[in-house]
Amino acid sequence: MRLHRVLLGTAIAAATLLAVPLTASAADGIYVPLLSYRTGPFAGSGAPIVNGMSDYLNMLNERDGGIGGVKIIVEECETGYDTKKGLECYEQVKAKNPVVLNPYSTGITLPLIPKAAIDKIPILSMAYGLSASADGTTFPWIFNPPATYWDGASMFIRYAGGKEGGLERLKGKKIGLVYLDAPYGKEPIPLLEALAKDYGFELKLYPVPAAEMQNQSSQWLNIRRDRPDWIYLQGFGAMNPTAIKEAAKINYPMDHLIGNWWAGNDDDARPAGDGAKGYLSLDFNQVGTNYKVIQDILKYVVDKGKSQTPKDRVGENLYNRGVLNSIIIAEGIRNAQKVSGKKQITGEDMRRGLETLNINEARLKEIGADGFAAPMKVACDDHNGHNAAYMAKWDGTKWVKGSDWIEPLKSKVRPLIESAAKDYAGANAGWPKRTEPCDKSS
Amino acid sequence: MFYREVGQYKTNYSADMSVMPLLQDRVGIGIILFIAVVIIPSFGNAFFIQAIMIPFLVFSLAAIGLNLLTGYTGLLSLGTGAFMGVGAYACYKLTTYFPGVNILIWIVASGFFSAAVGVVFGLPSLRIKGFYLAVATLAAQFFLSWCFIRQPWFYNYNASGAIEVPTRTLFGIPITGATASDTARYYVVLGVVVAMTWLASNLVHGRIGRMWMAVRDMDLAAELIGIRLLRTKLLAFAVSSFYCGVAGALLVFQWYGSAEPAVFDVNLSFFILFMVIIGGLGSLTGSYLGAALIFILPIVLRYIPPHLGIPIRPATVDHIQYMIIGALIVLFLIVEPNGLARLWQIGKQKLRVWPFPY
Amino acid sequence: MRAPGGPEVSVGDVLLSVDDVSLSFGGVKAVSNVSFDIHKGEIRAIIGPNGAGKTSMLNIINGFYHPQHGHITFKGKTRTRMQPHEAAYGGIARTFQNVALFRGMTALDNIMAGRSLKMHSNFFWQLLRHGPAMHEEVEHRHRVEEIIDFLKIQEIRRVPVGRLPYGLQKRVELGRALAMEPDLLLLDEPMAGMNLEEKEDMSRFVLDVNDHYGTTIALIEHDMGVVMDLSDRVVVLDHGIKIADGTPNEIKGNQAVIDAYLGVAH
Amino acid sequence: MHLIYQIFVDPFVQMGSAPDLLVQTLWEGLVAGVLYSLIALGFVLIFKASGVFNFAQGIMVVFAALTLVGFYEHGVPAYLALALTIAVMFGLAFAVERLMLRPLVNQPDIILFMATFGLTYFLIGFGELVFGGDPKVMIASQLGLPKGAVEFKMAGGFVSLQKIDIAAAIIASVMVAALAVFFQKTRVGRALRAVADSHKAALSVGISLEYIWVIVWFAAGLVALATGIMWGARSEVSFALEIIALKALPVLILGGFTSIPGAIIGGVIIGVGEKIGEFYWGPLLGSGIETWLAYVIALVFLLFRPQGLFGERIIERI
Repeated sequence: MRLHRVLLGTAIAAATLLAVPLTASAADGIYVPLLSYRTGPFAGSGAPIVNGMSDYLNMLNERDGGIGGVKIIVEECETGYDTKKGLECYEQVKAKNPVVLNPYSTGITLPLIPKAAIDKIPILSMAYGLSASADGTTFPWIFNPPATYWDGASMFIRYAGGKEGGLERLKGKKIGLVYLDAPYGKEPIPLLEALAKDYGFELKLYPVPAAEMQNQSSQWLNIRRDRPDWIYLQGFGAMNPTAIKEAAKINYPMDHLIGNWWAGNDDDARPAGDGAKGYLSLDFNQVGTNYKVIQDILKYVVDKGKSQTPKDRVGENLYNRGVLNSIIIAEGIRNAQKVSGKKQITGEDMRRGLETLNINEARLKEIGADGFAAPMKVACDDHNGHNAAYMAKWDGTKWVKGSDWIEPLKSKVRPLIESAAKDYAGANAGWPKRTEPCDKSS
Repeated sequence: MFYREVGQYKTNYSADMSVMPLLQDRVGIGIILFIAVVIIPSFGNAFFIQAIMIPFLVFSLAAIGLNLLTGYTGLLSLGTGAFMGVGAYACYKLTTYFPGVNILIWIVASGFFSAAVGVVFGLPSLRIKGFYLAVATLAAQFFLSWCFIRQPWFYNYNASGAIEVPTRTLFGIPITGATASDTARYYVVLGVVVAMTWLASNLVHGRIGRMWMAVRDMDLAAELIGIRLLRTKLLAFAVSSFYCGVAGALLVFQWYGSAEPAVFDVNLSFFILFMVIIGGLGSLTGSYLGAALIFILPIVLRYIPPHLGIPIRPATVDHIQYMIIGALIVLFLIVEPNGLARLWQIGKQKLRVWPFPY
Repeated sequence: MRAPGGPEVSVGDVLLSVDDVSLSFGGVKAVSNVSFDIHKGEIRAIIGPNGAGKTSMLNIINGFYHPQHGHITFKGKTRTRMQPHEAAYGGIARTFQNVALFRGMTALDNIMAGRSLKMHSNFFWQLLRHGPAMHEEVEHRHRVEEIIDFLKIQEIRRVPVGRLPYGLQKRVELGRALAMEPDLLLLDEPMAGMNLEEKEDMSRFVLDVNDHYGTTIALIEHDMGVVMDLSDRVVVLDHGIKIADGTPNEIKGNQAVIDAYLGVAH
Repeated sequence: MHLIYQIFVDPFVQMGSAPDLLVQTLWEGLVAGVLYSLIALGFVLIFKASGVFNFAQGIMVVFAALTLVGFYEHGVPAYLALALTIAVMFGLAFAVERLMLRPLVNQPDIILFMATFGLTYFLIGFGELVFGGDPKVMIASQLGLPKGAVEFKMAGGFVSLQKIDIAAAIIASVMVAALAVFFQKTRVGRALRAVADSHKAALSVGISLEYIWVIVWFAAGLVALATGIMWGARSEVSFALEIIALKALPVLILGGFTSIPGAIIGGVIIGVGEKIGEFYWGPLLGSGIETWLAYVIALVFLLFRPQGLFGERIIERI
């Protein structure tokens, strides 16, 4: 009978697998899959993000009955931040012709970049993934607004320069980069190296191996030895709180420790508590609930119990970032409907919609996100926009605005992007030339 | 009833010593191959081929590799992931240096590099045994992953720090890179895996296989009948790593299409080890069964609730799935410590005597 | 591989001689200053009470232990440190006190494994299992089947030895040793734990091996009856010291031996 | 020539020039080492008594810490939460013995090893299901563990010892001492040693294996809890902590799978060794070497002493 059990199991397995395509027939509506990571070592940042994303889209369904009268079909696929599962999710959702995909992991984004053009599914990696993919002429299907990691690093330099009294004052200063030793963490290095040459500061690198995320004493001993004047933290998950605690341990001045926008989770600063007071993190979305869009989410979704977000965590930094991500999706869809004249749009239309994306002050007001984020504009050749961000400051219990909007050093970033894009296309023999025509921005 | 060797007399030793003496087995393999070569590509959808069959075959190959080392030679290794990594990175370096040469050649050639690395890290196996050796192989795992991350030479100094797969063709048909069709990738993987499985089964049925098993069962006695321990163990490491290396190359070039170093971390090693142990130590069939159970079962579990229309969050499914897998592993070990392969044997036995209980 | 071949030894000459060999573990002396020799074609018994150092003696002869002092001369070649597999190539085979078979393998494979050192087809033919490799397999299978017939274990060919009864395991182990076509066969208590019938079978096998294959045999055995019947010459060890050496009849009458067995004088 | 200088001279010059950093590095290494030893201790306890290579030790650390914080977050006062967690760990030990070890008794080691993988998976799923995957803040201060640091000037620089680390060191030593007493003096402890030597023998003199196994798994659970609290306090309580457990493996090779003092001393050697190596020699190799340095140290060591620092000698006879 053991045999029978095995046979039965195999039968069920086979049946289920062959049944998978059946679900592929998405009902009438715009299918927006969300790759989530509510599990695994990075769940801490994954959960709020995907909560924000789904809540906003559901809010649109509840409030306006979708976009342009078409319901949005929101479906999560759990990746656990594991590339293997991510690819499986991709294959699964691909069958249901999604209009856009948010991989939410650099590891998953990289393999999807070449696939996007083939499968005609735009990839929206909001301020993560491959910086070079901001070059629309090489990567027509990849979008990473509002800013690339390189913009982020340049904003950090700009901010530091400002505090020192002018970028030229950075000459001879030591600037440290504490980063997760993985492609994600390494992203800012090329730009910082370039800027180090231009402004004559010394760049010190402190890689933190993934396995040592919570065991960083050696890196911070090095920092204590080198005494860098400023530190940029390109960390993730459990690495950030550890780094902040270690910084506090060696009495590093918190207002000189600046995290990129993925080092701005409430869970990152909270464990260090008062020790983290004054810690700064780049940010391109505002924190808190006193924005109409967040209020609507509370009103139509959370209070109606149609969300899995605990009410007290609505308005947290990464939650709001999720919301912003969905705003971009929604605006993209709206644009797509405009340029294509169709209600039920395809991935192809969505690509055009995103390429003509232009969320200006007025538009932000309309969607109730007045001052919630900086205006952003994406163009055919520029899939990022290199938009402004600001410094969020940890006051010991929550994030507060720590600076005005900071524009990136676009003149420095852009050339690097283009050359990097060229390298990428060169390295990947047979990289397709852009054939997609450009719509003019709306 | 169905599975009778009665009347199948062997009149000479070579026939008697063939890998599959029984007609039924040969027919069975024939059917399986037919399904794999004809049915699946023509009826399986993209998801089935790209997300299930290709990974399944890749993992099976890796599992066979580890099984040759752990199952046949009795050397427990936790470095599989790294050895697969060596294969992948070797293949990447080779094809970027010599884009002209056919990628298939490089995929196979990459195996030799991981074999060499495997031999180096296999050297301690003469003095170290059991779990001590297992932990020692972790040194390989962590050192190699460190190389992939910290030494830019491995990923050609590119900005992303990951390796990307260029498009390469076979007879003008792209078989790697994004433009390669699922079917094309599938056939390449299938071809390589089937061929290497055949070679492996030849190996384990012959003198070398006997020497490996002798070392596994009682290394001292093996030495006293004239088997050189170090040589035999190193050969096992080399062949095993070769298989893992090719599997790694296939993983990146035929499945992922791009990989960051984290892909080859220690978890991959554990993953493959599960397959080998659950599938059955010292059985090639077991390697396939193990890969199927460990890799495909979670996917199935994931899709069952939506099909039954159970409103349950993906994350929760994921959690429960972990619990089920964990529980199943323990259960399997309790029910049949010798793995699925043994269950398979029992199954065949039952078929032999069917319809009678015994 | 360097197999210590040496000049061919003809019947009656000294095949192996042990000269003044001592071995000790830490403080414990297992063997001290023992010398004896084994003539080609004879059956040589090594006896003595428990802990007399008999098994250690065999372990020294086939290179598993290395004596601190003294040396071994085999086929006219003298060596102090020899690796077990060198011994095997030299033509020394061995069975063990507590059976040392490859439990996971079938009887057939166990005996085939015994022929590993006689098979030389290269790795790549092995991969293909064709040409030389297959030819070799078949040829050696013939030899192995002869041994299987000789030991009358046809019906258990394909049974994993782990499942066999003790008596049969001993027989398979003998088969594995014979498969090596040794010049010198070391048998460590081949009849231990056997009933009378099995003992008689085993004794017959030992004798047959001796005159059928002309193999020189050194055996350790406790059953005096068996020893006296089988062996041409007997060497007696006690507490690692050689106390007697001679034909069975001489040994029978030897006072020292009797004392040792009766435990007099200590 | 320059390289030789960098390898053999420069690091020592640095040590001399900034003794405060040297002391700090040694201290950090010591603390890390102590925590490695704690995890290794968990392994050793179980391996000694049941021959099981318990891969689940790492997840037990996470699980224990999560349970503790979880209770607290549900309004249970800290110390009560601690007590409850201890109870849970006992329950776990009991369940493991009943559902996993007993049915698998007399199976080969690798099978039991594999079973602990199953346990790991189960605990990951269960833990995330119950407590959620998001990281939590360890309730160190609520448990009366000290905060802040003691700093003292030294050779122009300063050395700062985190009070929590000091506490960790003290607690670890206390636990080890307690275990030592437990093993040497109590009846159960002696029984345990007997089991370690030979299961059959133990059975024959009427020692119940089940009972012993529950005890050791419970002990390992307590060790895991301590580790979880300490490490959780250093960063946060999240599933990423599980990775740290792998650090205990080289410690095991170094110390031997069956030796408690081995685990402690091995841990300290590894901890200090890797920190010093990373800090002074890491930059030469492009840093990050501490991920494997420990293993290489252990491996090289192993080639000369296959049974580890204090492990029993393996005598092969035939």
